[in-house]
Amino acid sequence: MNTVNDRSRDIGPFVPQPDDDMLICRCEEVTKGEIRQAVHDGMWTITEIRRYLRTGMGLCQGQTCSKLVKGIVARELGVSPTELEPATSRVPMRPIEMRIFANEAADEKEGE
Amino acid sequence: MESTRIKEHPILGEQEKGELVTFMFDGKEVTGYAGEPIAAALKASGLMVHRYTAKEHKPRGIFCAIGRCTDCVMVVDGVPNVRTCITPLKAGMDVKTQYGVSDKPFE
Amino acid sequence: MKMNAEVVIIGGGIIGCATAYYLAKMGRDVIVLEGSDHIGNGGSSRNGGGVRQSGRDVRELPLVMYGIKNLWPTLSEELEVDCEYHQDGNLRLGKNEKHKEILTKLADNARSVGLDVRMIDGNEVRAINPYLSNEVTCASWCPTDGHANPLTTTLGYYKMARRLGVTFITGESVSELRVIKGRIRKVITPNNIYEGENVLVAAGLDSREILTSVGIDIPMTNSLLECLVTEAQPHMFDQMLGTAEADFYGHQTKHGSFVFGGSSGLERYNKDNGMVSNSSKTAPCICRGIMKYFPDLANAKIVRTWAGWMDASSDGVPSIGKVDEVPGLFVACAFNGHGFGIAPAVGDQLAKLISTGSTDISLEELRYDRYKAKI
Amino acid sequence: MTRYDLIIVGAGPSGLSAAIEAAKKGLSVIVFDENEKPGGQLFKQIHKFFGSKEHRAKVRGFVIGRQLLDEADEAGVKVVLNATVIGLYQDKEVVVKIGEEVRHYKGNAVVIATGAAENMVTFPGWTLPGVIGAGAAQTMMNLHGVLPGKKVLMLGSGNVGLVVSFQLEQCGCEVVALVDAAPRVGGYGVHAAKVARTGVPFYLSHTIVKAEGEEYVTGVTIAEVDGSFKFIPGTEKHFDVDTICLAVGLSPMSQLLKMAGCKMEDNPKRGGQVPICDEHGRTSIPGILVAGDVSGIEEASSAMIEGRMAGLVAAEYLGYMEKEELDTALVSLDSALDGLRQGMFAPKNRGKLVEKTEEGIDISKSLLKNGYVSDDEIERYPGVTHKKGVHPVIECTQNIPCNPCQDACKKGCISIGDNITSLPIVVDGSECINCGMCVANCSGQAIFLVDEDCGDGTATVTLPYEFLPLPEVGTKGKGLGRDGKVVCDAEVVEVKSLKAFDKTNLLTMRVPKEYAMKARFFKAV
Repeated sequence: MNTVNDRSRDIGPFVPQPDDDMLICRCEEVTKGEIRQAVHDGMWTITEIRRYLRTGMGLCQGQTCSKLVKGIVARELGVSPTELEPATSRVPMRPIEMRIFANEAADEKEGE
Repeated sequence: MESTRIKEHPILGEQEKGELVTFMFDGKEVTGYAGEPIAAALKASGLMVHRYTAKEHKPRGIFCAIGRCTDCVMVVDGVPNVRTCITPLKAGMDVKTQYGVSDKPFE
Repeated sequence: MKMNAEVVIIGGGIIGCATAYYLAKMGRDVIVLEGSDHIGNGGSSRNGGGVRQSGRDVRELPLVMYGIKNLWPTLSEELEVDCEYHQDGNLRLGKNEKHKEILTKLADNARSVGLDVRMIDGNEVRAINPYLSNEVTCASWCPTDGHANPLTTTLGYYKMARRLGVTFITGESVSELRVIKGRIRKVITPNNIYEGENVLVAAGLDSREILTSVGIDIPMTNSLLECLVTEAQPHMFDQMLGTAEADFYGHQTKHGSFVFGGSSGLERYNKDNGMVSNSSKTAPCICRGIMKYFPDLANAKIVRTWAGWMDASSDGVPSIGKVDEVPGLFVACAFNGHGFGIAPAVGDQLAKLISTGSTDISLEELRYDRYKAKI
Repeated sequence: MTRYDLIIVGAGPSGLSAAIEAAKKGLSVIVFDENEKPGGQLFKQIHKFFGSKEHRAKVRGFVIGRQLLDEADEAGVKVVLNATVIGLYQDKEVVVKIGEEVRHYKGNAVVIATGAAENMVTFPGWTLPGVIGAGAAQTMMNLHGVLPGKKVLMLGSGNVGLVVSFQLEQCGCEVVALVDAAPRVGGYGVHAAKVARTGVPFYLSHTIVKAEGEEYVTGVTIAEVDGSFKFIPGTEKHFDVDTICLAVGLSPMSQLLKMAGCKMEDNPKRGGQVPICDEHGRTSIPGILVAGDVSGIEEASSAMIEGRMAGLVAAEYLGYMEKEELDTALVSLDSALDGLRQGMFAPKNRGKLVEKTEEGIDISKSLLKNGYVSDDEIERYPGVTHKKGVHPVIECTQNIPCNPCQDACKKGCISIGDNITSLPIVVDGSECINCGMCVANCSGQAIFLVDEDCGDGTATVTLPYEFLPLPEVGTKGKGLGRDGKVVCDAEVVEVKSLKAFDKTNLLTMRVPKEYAMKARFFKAV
């Protein structure tokens, strides 16, 4: 957390690649090229990429693509993927219907 | 279409199944076992495509089979985005291919 | 790394990014320092996306009306990003006489400064939004209100400002400001000392502590607000929604998901484990609130919840403008949870103020030193 | 608020093991699992486990699952299924979706045992229906009794890819190829060998160019890759398949821990985002513990030990046992875990090329490249000896922590010794009675009983056989070599299916005696 990061550092130009149209985020249908371009637009953290492109913001909440996105962003920035903080984990861990989320059981009740 | 159910398994023997029931898939009558995931019943009847995506209209089907990837979602009893791989089949269910988030094919 | 600029902006939220963008467009040399690791990491990325005039205090209305008239309509083109701006009106919903009173008063105030806000009855409400339940008996209706995507808008300002040469440095948490020879000059972080001819403090709640170092105090406190988002749903409506009682607010996004914020009543007392965590009680409460208004959403699945610290001032109105007693210092904070819709106007006007010393819209009523004792 | 001493998230091998230990010490324990069936991945694992007795070796995964459930039940653990934990909030509050409602629970301690999720890899067409995870294949065939496909290409030669390929064949799928971009087989050699000898070709240093099909997979093209994983033009190969199965590794499913505010790190050696924790599962938040894959990818056997550790640590944390007692218990669990972390596949050897066994014997290059030990390499291993009459031929060529074979032979023909990873040897002067227990008990299916010369120009080879239909005595067919290619004619002369063999049938085939050391699988024609 809180590492000084000068967003003007030169990461080189965006160079198109033959597999830029490869789908990475299956839920939101975001391609590798879009992710790479976003890095060149200044989105240097997984959190910013998510917010900018919706990667990992779909129904599965990044269960499938997060590692793939991390790898692409790291390569584009020329850093190790381990240096990139993954997106924050949030409730709910699985999609939950509004009517069920709203329906809080009384405390005394226990599992069968 | 020949069923892809495993009749007898060399290690697991015969699988215990619920009652054989009928349900609707895109208006056609299909059979499956009550309690098994909807996706298993559909797979056994040869279905591959569960939905078409919102942006690119590409086909999707079972991918993780354990409720994580959400690729197998369909419109079930009018509700979109139902993860068919972990939703138990019930007699008379109305299961439809999902286009984007609806059961209406793209124009 | 660049350490000196004409303007140093503290806070890489939408206010900081927008101001940086408009300053850069005017040819100014700018550094933006963001304390967290991400641009737009406070309220800018955690709000409900309202671009709303109705329901606001009259003191900030001229500014937000200016933005909706002059900036929002072309913002997507300007920022080369889809801000998902919709100007399809705002319904502020009520269910009883008490609500009606609150809403009528707000509408009357708004009309006094020239904003078109009308009271409508339950049937008129359902003519605009047929999904609302019969429990809704009245609403204020402001047809020029709307909503947008706070994430792409904030990051769009960042992207364009960066493209115009603004230096952004994240992970630089400002601990202290220093006045040199009677004028603001130094901006100190645990890692570096930056210098600017002008300094704008737009750091949300943290602004209070930063300003303390030069003897300025803006009475602010925090409150943990929470939001949730559903999976994509078939398109239902385009209005921005709120309620007289603030049970919930939100809209359906272009993506199809519904973004709703709401309250449990425990906001002021919620605690944090460093992750800006949700309380276990709030999201269920928001869901119950929403379902009373939109029974059709009962089966919509929540895919994510989140929380954010709000910077609440004692009178519910932000402090924006020049700090006369410290030449070169400017503030923009205490947006009280509704800073997003007003942000383009704030950025635009602050840039003019910093660059030229004057603004199109008077900021006099939003002065940092307006807070007075009650008697 | 409903409160338990210990809330466990995940009823897999680690979660159940933690629950059992804790409940035995007197803690009130509740386990939540989002699945309909408990046991986590154990219920999809139908092969016999490696290890030693204390690791429940030679017992099939799903049977271990049942055993753990029974033990948990006996110990008074409450296991709640179809219970999705949606959040781990501050103050160890666990919110669970059960049926049509959400319930709030607090734990004096919490064990997170949520396991792992599959990694994925991209290639053109990877989103087509028919491209599935290996876990999905296992779920469909072993839990739901439905074939994932008829003709399958497997990507990934780690243990998951190998084991699932074998399982696919067991339920009647044709595995057309096993492909891996790496230059060497990643999983246990014995797992590879049992797949290779059925005729599945291995393509190492190959990966998928594209999945073909408009609506769903109808084919796949693979090609060879160079040292920097770039395709080599002209090496493309096409297969008609309806299914492409991806087995390219696992990542810890640690989101709940991050949500709770545990300190995390990205540790590639442990498979990704993991909580920073000590060797007994204590995270940075007192009373929040972890066990199993969620804190680092390993195997079910080690997950069970980690679970027991976490259960005991929780017991001590909550005052149900003394520190000294805990320390003593942990010493023996540490050593059990250490036992599993030995050999050439030990975590410390991950990514390293091991060229020689602990005994100093060259590792089979063919095994790493093709999935089988070549005929000229096999003779160098100590389990491969020759003598008159029926005798065991142990084709175990890598140091893995596993020793059921030495207990299986009541006549003492097989020895591994104290070092669990040593290669098994055939004891000089021992007498084989052709009981078949070694063949059935070898989790790697690497032991054969061979009579190299029956006196009539033929030899007999007894091999483990876990497929249907089970050939009857008198069935004529072909003997396949270790490479899965036809080497000779063969006839089934005996089929044994004893209860003690636990579903591993022993099939004895008669082959010309020149093929006694070559024929290792039977295929009816």
